Amino acid sequence: MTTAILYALTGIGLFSLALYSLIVQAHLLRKILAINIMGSGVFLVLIALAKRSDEIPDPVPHAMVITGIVVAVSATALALSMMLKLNTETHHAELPDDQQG
Amino acid sequence: METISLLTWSLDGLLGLSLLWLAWRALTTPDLFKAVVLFIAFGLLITLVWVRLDAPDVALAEAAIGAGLTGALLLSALSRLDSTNSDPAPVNSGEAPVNQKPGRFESIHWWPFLSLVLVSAGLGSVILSMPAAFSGLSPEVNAQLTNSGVENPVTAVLLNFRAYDTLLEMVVLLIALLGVWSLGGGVKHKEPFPGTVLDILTRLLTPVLILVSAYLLWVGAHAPGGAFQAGSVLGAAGVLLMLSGWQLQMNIPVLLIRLILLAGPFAFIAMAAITMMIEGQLLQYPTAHAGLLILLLETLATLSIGATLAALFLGGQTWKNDEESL
Amino acid sequence: MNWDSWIPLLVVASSLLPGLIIFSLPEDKIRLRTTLNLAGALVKLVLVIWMLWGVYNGRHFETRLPLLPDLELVLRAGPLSLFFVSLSTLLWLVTTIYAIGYLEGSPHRSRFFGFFSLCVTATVGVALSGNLITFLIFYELLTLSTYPLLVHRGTEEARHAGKTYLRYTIFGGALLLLGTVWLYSLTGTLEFTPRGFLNGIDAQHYPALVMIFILLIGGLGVKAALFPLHGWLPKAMVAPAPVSALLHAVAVVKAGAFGIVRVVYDVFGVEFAAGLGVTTPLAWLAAFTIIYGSLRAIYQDDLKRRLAFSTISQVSYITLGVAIAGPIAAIGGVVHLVHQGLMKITLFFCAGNLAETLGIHKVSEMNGVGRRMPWTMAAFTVGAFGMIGAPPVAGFISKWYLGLGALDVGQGWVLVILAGSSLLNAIYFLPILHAAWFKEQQGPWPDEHHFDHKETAWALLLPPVITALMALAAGLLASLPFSPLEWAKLISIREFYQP
Amino acid sequence: MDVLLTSSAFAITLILLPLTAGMLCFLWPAIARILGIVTTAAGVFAVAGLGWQLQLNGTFHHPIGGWGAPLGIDLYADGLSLLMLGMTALVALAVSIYSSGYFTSRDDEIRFWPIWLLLLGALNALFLAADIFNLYVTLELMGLGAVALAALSGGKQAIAGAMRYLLATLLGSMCYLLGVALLYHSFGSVDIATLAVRIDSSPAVWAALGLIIAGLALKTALFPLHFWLPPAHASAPAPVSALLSALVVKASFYILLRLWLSIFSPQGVGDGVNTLLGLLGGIAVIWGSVQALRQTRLKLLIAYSTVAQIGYLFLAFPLAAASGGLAWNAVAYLALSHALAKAAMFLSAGNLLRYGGHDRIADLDRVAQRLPLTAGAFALAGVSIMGLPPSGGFIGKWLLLKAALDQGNWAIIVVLLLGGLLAAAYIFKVLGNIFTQASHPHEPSMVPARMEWAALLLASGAILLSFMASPIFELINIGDVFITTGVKS
Repeated sequence: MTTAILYALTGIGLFSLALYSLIVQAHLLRKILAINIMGSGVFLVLIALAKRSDEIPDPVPHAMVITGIVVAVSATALALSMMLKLNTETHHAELPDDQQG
Repeated sequence: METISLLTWSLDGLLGLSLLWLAWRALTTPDLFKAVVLFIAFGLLITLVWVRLDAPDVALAEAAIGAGLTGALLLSALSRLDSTNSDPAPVNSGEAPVNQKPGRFESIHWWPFLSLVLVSAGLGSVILSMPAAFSGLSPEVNAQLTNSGVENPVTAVLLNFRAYDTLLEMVVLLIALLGVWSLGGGVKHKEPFPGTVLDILTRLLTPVLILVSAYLLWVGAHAPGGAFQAGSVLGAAGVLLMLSGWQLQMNIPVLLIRLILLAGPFAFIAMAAITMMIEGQLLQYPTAHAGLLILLLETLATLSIGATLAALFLGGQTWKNDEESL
Repeated sequence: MNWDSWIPLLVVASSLLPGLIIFSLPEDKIRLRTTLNLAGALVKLVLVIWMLWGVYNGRHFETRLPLLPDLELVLRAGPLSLFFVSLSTLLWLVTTIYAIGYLEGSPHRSRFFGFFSLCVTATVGVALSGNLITFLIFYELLTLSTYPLLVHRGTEEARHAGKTYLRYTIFGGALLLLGTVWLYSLTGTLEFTPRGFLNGIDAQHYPALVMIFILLIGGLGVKAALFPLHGWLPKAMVAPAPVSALLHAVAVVKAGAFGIVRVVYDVFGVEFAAGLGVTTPLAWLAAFTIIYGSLRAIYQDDLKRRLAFSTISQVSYITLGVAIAGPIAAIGGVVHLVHQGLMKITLFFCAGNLAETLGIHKVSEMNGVGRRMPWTMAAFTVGAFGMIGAPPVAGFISKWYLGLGALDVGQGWVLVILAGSSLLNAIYFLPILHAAWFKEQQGPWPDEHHFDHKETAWALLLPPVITALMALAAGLLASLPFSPLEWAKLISIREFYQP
Repeated sequence: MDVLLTSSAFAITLILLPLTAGMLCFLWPAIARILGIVTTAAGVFAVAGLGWQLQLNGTFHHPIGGWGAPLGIDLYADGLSLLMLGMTALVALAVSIYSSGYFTSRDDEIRFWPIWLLLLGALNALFLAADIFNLYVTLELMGLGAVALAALSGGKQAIAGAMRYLLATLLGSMCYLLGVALLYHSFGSVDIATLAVRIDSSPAVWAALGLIIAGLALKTALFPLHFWLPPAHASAPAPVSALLSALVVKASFYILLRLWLSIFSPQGVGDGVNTLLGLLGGIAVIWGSVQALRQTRLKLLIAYSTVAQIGYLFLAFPLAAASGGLAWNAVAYLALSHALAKAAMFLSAGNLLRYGGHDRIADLDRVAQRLPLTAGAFALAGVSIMGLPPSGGFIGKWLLLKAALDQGNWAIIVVLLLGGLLAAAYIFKVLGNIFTQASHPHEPSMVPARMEWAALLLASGAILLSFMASPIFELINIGDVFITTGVKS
């Protein structure tokens, strides 16, 4: 069980955990949190598997993850402002059909 | 196979488990504020993991953007949420909402839970079955590193080998900002007077932050750092200023703000077009002064990333709709 | 690329282009619209006559346009297609004149005449198509262009009739599509060839071919108003008179019958189809429809609904002629294609005149109408006698050849059907004539319009008289070289005796 | 050398021009309208130029930065991407002309044009990309842009629909990215051509296949994962729902098809998946059409019709293995004619909405007379959606039927015919009301002519497609993308 495999498995764990709560949770802020955690999970898998051999790790996944992080932050910003707009319109922070849930 | 001493193995195990535990707690605590704080802690912890996995560039980016800025965005959004239901149990229909109850087990929806356990087990076994030794593209990167104009392989990949990705990524930032602005007037950011401590702290910190960002930009060529990390530090400086009541957006002319926002993507596209004309290949820097061109691109990118991240933090109250002059 | 290979396309375009232009014309451009209409009809007539003369001298007219990688849009002027093209072109000219008179002053005429020309384009395309996919394309275009004409008045009743019409025709279209693609996947070609192109197929495909035959006939039967699929025709009478005249007497119904003739002769080949054993059940179905249509017609008080049911029964004569699988019966069936068109359009024109000038819609209101509108009723009488099968008018010839053909192949029972249906025709036509000519007019006409000294506008009066004369001529001058009968013989020889 | 006329010049302009124009619109909102139309018009010429070049010297290949495949990113264009680029250019031009009439208030204009042109740039970049991580970035760029536009009208439904759409598209991208990660770490490259050579059927490839297909199916709104599409497309402004239904949904399908053809199917990796996708496609066709039939609002009806038409595209997967290029040609043709027809439908729905103030199907008050061009556009587009001749949809349906009959796959034959009948039912439900009088006539407001002509030209494009089948198939098969037997270098 090298460190790479360990962290990759943690990444998978994060991915599934976040996917579960994305489906289950009703509050939009939690859904956005879940999306971010899911992103971190995927990035963890990407970088962990790059560290399998012991000499310097493969830089390409690192570049990919940096790009991914920037994309994630822009998506989060858009999601948050949309949540706020929905909140001002409907005084709820949940999607209409999740409200009773 | 690196000989796993007990110490490193336990450290990694601890880190991994605490990551999972933090994530689970962040997603299921009834109190939203606690959830956000836990998420920020999660971000910091994952920065540690990146360091552990020899990915310093990513650690820097994660610390600045992943934990820092996203946390700030979440907190500011949380504060602007309609006060009636930002508390844990939204009092809308009286009955206690299902997933808000702290009870641990009866609130789990069994069907998605089981399917996701299966999915993660499957993916886990796939990870285990992957070949142990794997070098990926690092030999090619090292071979071409000399004529990429920079020593730091990650920056080389980001700004030379896969520069096209970075170009599109700058546009992603821009389109996210346009999306946020097109959603229009959010709740006005009512900032009370920040209090003297924060005010003095900001006055001291901002120049330091700008210096750090410039250093990160410069050092990116041969050591971990680069445009994104520098830009996010600059953005953090902007956020700090705005939090401490500086109405930045009021006194900078609108056109200048837009030009700064467009500086990064525009520079990339101009560079692409020029290199296309001269070298016949998109984004093929003449090897002699590739380093210089990359540095130019990076500075402009840092400027626009910083401005965009600060603007994203401001969110709703757009600078654009209180001026109709153009 | 000599000139001959472009004429079929020109014939189709000669009504498509005016139609598209008319669509864009504003309502008040009456003069331009009428000239466009008539010019289109005349140009088409000239081209058709040119083709008739060319084919008579053995010239070959065919347009091939690339459609799919290995399938082409083929327009070919063979004897059978010319037969139907000349009918529809002639009657389109007459109906345009009638429609201009009929729709005087009514709204949305640009839209009406636009779809009217589109519909004729589709009919001519159906007639000239050289393979089954071209036929299918124009067949569906016919459905799409007739629907707006049906709902032209915009009343709730019209929309309802349109809905039923669509339910039948779209369903029929789906059957036809499935049959065509299945056939194509079995044989690899869809070209119409005299005596069919299925002779080379090995035996293990026969059950599939029977299924394909059922699908094709089902698809075509909707428009040919075969028994179970005829429900839409009586309801479609809610459309304005020129629509029900041209469409439900000539274009739509004939496209279905023509399709059945094409499928049996040029796809399966009549001997092959008989060998498959599919023609006899088709004959029974056609016979049943004839009797059923006539029976239903007797009880209809509304004049147009009675004519609609009579159309249902008359069109099945064509199917019967084809299904008897004998050369002489084929002549009877094919020639009835034209005769029934001429006679039925006369009846519908007269019904339109009665409705337009006197507001008569019911048979019971027709007492003494002969005295008030002598010319219209004279044309109606000629048409009615033709329907019954009385000698001088064309209807008699087709029934004569049908009977002769049936005897020739030993299908005696067909004679009983022919005699019975003629009797039923008499039962539902003669009372009308009796009421019109010999009964006294009781009370004022429901909605009388006066046209100074003429009985009605000349544009409404002339068309039925012309078509009545044509029906008479087709009956009396049957042996002339260019008569429908001779042409039908030419077709039948081509189908049966070609070495 | 005449750098201007080479295919790489055309391809690069297709990517960079919309991006720069989007930024310029952001900088000077006053010129946004003209710039938008000029850019999209130039886009059409660029695609034509690219097509001409592709015909001359085969597939277009451009290593960005000169680094070559595994290290750098490549741009690649063959017949399939040319088709998609052409589709995008045509619909983009029509939508731009339409939007110049639709968005009148300055505020809307400032918000619409920059995002739309950046989205157009993302679409062109996506169709030219040959690198699966690059596809992730373009997919994300397109997703965010589409969501921002979907939320443009600002109403309660629009924001909720856009939010659900954003969450769905982000989830889809995450699954796709995980698939990319697995592929990269198994074969050391993210370039499609290199992957096609190195791929073998290890468990990692199966997992990657599952994740990528799940992610992209969610973004293409295939049946069980289509919940987000109807509210998002129905509540968006008309030009936006046109480009969402016609282009954005097709882009993720294009990636799925591209990866399937070049990476997954040559190894016979996905035989079981074939039938699953076909099954889901079949259910989508039936379920989508039935839902469309039940709708009372026009835009929701059209949105559900998109769900159904997407199902048709997936029907070809089980047929493709044995039918060689036939099923894929049918899919390409269906995608093209659906894009034109569906865009025309949404634009005419926008006209009806602008004209009548509502889009309740029952009260479409005698529109045939008062908006003849829009009624004509809707009717022609409906003909193509139903698959009745003469239309592009008919050609696609004919080819699919032929492929299904060749293999005797009766389930798909029944689905195709039933789908056509149901489509006819809901299209004519609308057309029937267009002719008749509404219960209470109301005071209409006029619709600019260019908006009607944009819808009509698109719809007649869908009809003309029926006569241009063989030249288009020649174009599609440049680079033999559909010949799935041999492994291409």
